[in-house]
Amino acid sequence: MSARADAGMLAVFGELDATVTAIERLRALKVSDIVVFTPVPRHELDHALHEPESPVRIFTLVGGLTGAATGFALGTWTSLDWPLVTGGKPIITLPAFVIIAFELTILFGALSTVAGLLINARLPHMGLEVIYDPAFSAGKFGIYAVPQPGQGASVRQILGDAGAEEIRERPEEVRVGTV
Amino acid sequence: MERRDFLKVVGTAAGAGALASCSNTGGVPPERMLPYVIGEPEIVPGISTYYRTTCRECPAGCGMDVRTREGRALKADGNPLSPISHGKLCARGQASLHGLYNPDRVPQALVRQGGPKDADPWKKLSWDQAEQQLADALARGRGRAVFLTQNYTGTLDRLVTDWCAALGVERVIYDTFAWEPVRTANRLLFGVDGVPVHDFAQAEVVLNFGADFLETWISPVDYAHGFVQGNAYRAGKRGKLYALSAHQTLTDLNAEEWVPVKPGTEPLVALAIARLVAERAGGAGAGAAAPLLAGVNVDAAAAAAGISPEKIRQIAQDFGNGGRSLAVGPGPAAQHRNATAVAAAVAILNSVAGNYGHTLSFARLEEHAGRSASYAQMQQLLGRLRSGQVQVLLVDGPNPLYAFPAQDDVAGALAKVPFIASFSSYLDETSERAHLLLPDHHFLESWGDYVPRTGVRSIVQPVMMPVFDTKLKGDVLLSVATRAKATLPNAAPTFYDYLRGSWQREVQPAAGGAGAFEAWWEESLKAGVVLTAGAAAPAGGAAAPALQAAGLARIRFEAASFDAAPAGSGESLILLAYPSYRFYDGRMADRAWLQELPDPVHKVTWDSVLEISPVTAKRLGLDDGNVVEVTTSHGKATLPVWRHPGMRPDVVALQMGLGHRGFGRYADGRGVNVASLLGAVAEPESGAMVWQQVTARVKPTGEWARMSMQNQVKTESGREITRDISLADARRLEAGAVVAGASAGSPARESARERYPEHVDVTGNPKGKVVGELQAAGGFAPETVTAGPADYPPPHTYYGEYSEAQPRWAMAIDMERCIGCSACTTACYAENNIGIVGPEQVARGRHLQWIRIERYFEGPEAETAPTHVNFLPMLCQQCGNAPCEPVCPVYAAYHTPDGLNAQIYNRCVGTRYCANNCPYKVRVFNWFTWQWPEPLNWQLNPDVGVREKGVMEKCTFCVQRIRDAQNEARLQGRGVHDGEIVPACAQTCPGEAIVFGNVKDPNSRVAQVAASGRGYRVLEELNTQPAITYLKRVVDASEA
Amino acid sequence: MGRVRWVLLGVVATLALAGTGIGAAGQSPLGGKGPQQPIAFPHDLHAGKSKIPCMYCHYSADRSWDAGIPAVATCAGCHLPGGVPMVRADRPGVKQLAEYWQRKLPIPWVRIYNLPDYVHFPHMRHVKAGMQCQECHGPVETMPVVQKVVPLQMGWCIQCHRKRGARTDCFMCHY
Amino acid sequence: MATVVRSETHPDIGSYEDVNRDILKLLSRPGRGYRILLALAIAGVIALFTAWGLQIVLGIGMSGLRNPIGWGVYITTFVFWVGIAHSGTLISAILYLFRARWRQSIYRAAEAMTVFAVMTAGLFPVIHVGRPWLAYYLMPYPNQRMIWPNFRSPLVWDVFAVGTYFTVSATFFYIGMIPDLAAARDSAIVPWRKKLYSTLSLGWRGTNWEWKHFTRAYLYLAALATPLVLSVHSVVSWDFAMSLVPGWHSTVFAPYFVAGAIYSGLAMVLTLLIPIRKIFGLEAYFTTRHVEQMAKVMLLTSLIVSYAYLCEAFTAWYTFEPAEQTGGYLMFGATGEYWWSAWLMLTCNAFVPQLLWFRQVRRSIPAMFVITLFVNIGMWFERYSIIVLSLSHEYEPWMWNQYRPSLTGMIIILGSFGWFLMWFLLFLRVLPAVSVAELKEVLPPPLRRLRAGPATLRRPRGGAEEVRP
Repeated sequence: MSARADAGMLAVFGELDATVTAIERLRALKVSDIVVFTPVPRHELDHALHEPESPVRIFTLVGGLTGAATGFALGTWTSLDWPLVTGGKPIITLPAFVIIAFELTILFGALSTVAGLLINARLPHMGLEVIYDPAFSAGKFGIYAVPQPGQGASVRQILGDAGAEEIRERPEEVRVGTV
Repeated sequence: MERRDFLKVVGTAAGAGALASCSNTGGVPPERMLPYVIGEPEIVPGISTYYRTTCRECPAGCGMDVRTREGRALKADGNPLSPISHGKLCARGQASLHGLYNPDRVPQALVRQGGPKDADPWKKLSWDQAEQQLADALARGRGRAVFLTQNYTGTLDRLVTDWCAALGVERVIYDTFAWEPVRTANRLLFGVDGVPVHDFAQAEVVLNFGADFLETWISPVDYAHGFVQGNAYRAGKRGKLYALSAHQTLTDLNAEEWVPVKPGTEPLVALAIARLVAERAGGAGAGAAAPLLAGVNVDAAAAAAGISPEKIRQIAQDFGNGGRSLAVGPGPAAQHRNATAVAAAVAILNSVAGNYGHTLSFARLEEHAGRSASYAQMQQLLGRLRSGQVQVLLVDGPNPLYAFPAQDDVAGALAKVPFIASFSSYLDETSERAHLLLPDHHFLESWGDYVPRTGVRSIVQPVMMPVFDTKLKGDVLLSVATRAKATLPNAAPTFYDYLRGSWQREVQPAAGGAGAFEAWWEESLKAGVVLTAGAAAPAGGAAAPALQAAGLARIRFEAASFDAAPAGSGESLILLAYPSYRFYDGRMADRAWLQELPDPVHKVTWDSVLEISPVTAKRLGLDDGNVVEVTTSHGKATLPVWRHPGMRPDVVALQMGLGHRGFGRYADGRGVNVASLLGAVAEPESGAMVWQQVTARVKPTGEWARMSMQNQVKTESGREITRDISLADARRLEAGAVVAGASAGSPARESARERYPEHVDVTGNPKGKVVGELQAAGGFAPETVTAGPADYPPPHTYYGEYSEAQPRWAMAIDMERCIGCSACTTACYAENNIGIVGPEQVARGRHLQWIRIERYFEGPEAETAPTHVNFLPMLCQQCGNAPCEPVCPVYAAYHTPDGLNAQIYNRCVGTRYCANNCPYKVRVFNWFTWQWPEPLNWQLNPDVGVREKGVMEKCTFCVQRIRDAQNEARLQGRGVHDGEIVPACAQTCPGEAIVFGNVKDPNSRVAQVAASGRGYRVLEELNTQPAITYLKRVVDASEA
Repeated sequence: MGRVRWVLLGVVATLALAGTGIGAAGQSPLGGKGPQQPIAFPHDLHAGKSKIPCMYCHYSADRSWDAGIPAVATCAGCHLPGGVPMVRADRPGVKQLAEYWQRKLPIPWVRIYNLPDYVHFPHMRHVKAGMQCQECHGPVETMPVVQKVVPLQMGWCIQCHRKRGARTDCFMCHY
Repeated sequence: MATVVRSETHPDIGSYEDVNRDILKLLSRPGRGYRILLALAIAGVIALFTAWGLQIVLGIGMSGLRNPIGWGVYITTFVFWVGIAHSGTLISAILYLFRARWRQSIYRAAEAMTVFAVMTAGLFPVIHVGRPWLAYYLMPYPNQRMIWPNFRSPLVWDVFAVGTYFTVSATFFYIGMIPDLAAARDSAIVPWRKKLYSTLSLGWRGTNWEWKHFTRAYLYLAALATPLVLSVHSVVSWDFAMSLVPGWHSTVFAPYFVAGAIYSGLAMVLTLLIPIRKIFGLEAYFTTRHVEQMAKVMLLTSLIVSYAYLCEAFTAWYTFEPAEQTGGYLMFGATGEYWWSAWLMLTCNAFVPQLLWFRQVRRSIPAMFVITLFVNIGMWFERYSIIVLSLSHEYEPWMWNQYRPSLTGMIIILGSFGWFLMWFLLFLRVLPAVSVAELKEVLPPPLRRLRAGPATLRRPRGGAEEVRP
């Protein structure tokens, strides 16, 4: 059991607005170490958390540009490496390479988007003991908050008032997939 | 002989290497290399050796060059020194290698031990035993023995004659095509039992009465070569061939004008023409025939022949300008009950036109054509066999059991002979009845000589060790003579020595050969042919022989009669049997190359078809492939029809050569033997077999057979694949003029001209104003392609090895000189290891021809009555902007720096995209891995890979020859000369229609020919920039 | 632990890929000894010690596509002049040779350098271009048993052609 | 009483938990019908590979192809399956970007169909080539031969386009499924399923940052997949349009093919989902409204392809080129030896779908099922007509020929349906066939506010709009 888990508390909510209320109040209390669990992405939660924009788009852009460059480079370089004329066309036939470049733009863009997702969302995250409850994948919302020293009671108060169906102090860390 | 004894070794590259397929499957078990035991200075592994010999596939006797590698014959071509072949060969000559390597050859001496029904009635014999058996049989049958031989001339003929005399054997020479009518007419009219040499090259107008002189008639390669020289357009002139026949053979399809005369009326028509010619010439040359001609009624003749009298007058007008014309005929294709009268009328025609001494002369005879017994004499022989007068029959060549009608009962006659020995190397129908088989060497394994015509001695020499345990017939005869203790004049231990002796005694002095015999002999072997006195045509023409009245009186100049059709339902139509370009009289039917070769006219492979006029077919409700039952008084056959636009509605035609029973896997059971439909009728005067004798009853069966043929269309369907030009335009072009609408002839363009005169110009292209309007409206304008063959590849492709300094290999094909004979196709098969796919696959369109002859009937009613036929050799056009190249995903198709459209087999994955995108459809695909049964695979060219299944292939312009020449030139530190590289198709073309070379060199022949005003490139509107320039056919040769 | 597994998997996959690539880019196994020949012909003694030029036996290398293998008569010319065993007649190989020669049989040599049917290799052009035999066949004069020293794969040909500025047109060799 | 808020699109679904229960129950033990179907599919796969093996050993001539018809039923079927593959990405990516609210319940199955259809399509070029053991020559990779593929060839474009399409659509399919796999993981009982879903869900917990990156990544993937889906069939159409073959080299081909692909893809989705809906009792998830929406898109695409048919005929006639006129279906198709193929195409693709103008037809599930079957058949014959007709009658009359598919070819084609069906059936039982997470997105979220308020029934327009507490 980690020290962090020691200090935190996990609240389970049945309703969205209750969760949002709890987050906003926790933020007002300057509890910054909050993890929210949700079965469905809801903008209400994002707004409440005031999260910065995801950097995945940078990955997409860089991947796509790399792909385009790779496509043109591949066509051009291989044509020059062993020049073979076909159909009286020039050695470097850019219109044809546009298609290769386009496909590689998409391919590299997509793959680097996935890489961006995995890196930013810290996935895969398997076999580690974490705070989790299977109910979060079914229909429940959850907030795991780590209060700063001395805030424990207030946090508990906020969660309870907001409408938490259950509040677990020092929840047990589990391996997802085993419960 | 000795020096080839050590060739029993397998070359390093030719052996296993050539048999491996395209994919390298690894080297287990290890490949072995067998060295020579004793090296041969003239044989270097990897380098070809050439031997000169004489083709013996038909009696014509063309000189031949055979290429060998590591002791194996690979390719046959014409000997350029031979006046018979001019360095050219027909398809049959090309296919002689398939005779040499035929898998169904008799592998050794065999004796019959069981009845004909036994699974394998043959027992192997050693040659010693076999010769002894023959000697014993001859001793028993002395005085009652007959040696039935083919038509030999030269030293072997001498030996056989002497041998027969010494052993008390009667000799009968027989050839199915014995030209009896021509010989008889010449004998009666001029006292010469022979056939003169015809000089087609000198003839401006030729009248053909059923002689297929481009196919089988007398000396087809020489005649085809000469015909093209005389007939094709050059220097503002063009010859003219009139075909007077009921059915157009390949020869007649080459005619400027086909005159559909009723079968049997040729004597009347020929005499009518002769009368008019004689009248014009004021009676000169008519001589003894003058009274006869005076009695000829032109209108009656025209009416009898079913043609207009004007036509006869027109022909007479054209014919006979002081020995510059020629009338020929008949051949087996017009051998009816009065064929001698045709020949006599033709002779009179030549006589009144003053052609003797100019375009033909008895000073030079076709030696081979004047020797055979007639069919009637053969019938007598059969009668003697039947009556048991013959104890021993030796057969070498003739196959009467196949060639004779059932009425002759050849089988019954043969059954009466106690001992039959055959020298045939193939188990044909007659040999199969033999008791003893003494397989002779193939001529490519033999020593010998041949006298095709006066003054020409052509050498037959072995080009390789025998493939099987066969023995040279001459050696067998000498050995048997020794065993029989018979003494022969000039006897020698082997036939080789006998031959040399004969040449030393006779030929060297006759040829004026100086010096020691050995040196002269070596020289002669290198030349392959020796000319003795009388070989050349006499300068200034020979004296014209006079017509003999006595002979003339014996000939009845009447129309021939035909047997009536048997009673029954169906149409009665006269059955015309005619010789096959591919199979001759049937002796070549066991050659896979020839079976796979589309017939030059009907294009069907591997099978017989009944040719029928489209008019008659329509009446009977028949389409190509519909099966009919043909019944004559003598037999019945069921076969599909093919609608031939070039025949009269009252006839059907059936080609000879197929319908064998036995004779190897490639011939057995394919098609219909025309003899089975005929009766045993000999022409009274000449004794010739009457091929055109019966009227058949033709009845549709309602069935349809998928014929093994490439295509079903007969016309171009509105495309501009072939193009014509009028003589007047051709002349104007030659003078440098720009001829508007010179590319006319396309129905599409013509139709566009008629329908939209305000929008298109005379050429059928949109007018400039229309183009401007199109462009103003944002449309594309048709881009005029101005680049010629030499202007490619374009400079924007120059990079790396691609540079301006590279040649562009190109071809020019003169359609005026293409007679459609398809020898090029077989030559290509031989050179490029093209797979033989068989009838079922051909029927599906899976043939692998790299070069094909497209035959399009032309004219407003092309489907029923064409005005002429265009033959177009279609092969890879090696396009500068090849559509096949950029679509290949793996660069298997690409353009080489020297302008070739390359196909790299080992890179080919087999997407077939290239073939889809080829507008010329010259790419062919290996749908399966094709087989060459041992020893046919010995023929495979080691310089060319063998393609496995899944690989696209096509014409390479014989790149192996290009590379060979380049290597050779490089080793000698020079460039490649113009004319040094000759692709296989160009090499064998009897019309010399194909010219090859570097088109970028303005001095090369190909560049000069391609620059002709008649030049055009097929489908050039697609901007493919083909490297092949076709020269338009010149039509309408009448003075414009 | 999970991450370690993923990393390991990645490393293994990369290695496998690289291995395949190197295998494909490299050559088929050449190592080991050459095959056993019907007569253990020592190239090192003939070409090395006795300094017989290569083209004395492989006589057509400068004029033919094939380098040529010597006729049995060539061997016999030295070892059995006039049919009499003379040079090194006591060696087992020469005795074998004498047997082949007397029975007029070719010696079934095992082929070591073999190109597929679709490759057309002109020996003469390479010899004329001044290449040494050893550049492709290795130091044969030091080999008691000849073995293949080059992969004979296309890339190997091409790298040399490129280095020397020789033609790399596919249709030069493949047709 | 609390307010019961229902989704407009899925009025019969209750809570988030209902979704999990309904969808994940599909993963329980299969019934007898399923097993028979799977056995049939596997039999098809066995037949496919047996026939293919025979064809490899004996030669591609087994396919019935011949000179000059180098492409036949295999390429037809390739294009057919690539076309089928289009609807999945269309529904999941394009409709996602357009925020079409009716996609959620069908997009997973459509995506799966895409992936499996591409897997099926991908077999065919390899089946089709003469030497499939050398098909790797088309891949650009450094090799000892130092030679590369020809990037000018539309077939290499195909390799890139189809390869990219497969990779991207499979990725899209999988990434979108991660939250659902986590849900499946959490409710799984069978050990192998538990293990499988644990592995595949990558330890997804549904935390706020996971969702944040996930939604952005999903959006970008959708944004990339949208041009991709349009490009793939364009590139496939260029296999034909880039050539010189009369009847093929047409500029209309790219939009024509894309429209046709969407058309056939939607038809196939309906053909598959209508029975599934019935068998698995998913009427609440896959409603008549869905069918009607898809029918409208089908009608649109049907009109587009009909227009393309007219264009083809018109341009062929207008060129006044005999090759063009005979090359298309105009002469040899409508009246010639392939008339049946051409008329089948026109009937199924242009005439029958005109019924979709009627609302009653669009909303009739049985009628729609029959119409989609027509469209599936018609679209196969469209490709057959384009490919075979044109190749049979090109510029050179001498090399005209007729093509008849062989038994081997037909077995391989039917086997490919088995191959596709096998994967699809396995998918239905192993992976969540309807998106759990996205369905929850269209449901109104559970709100404390409403629960405490007066008992009224409200139907908000969809569930996607934000609810301020």
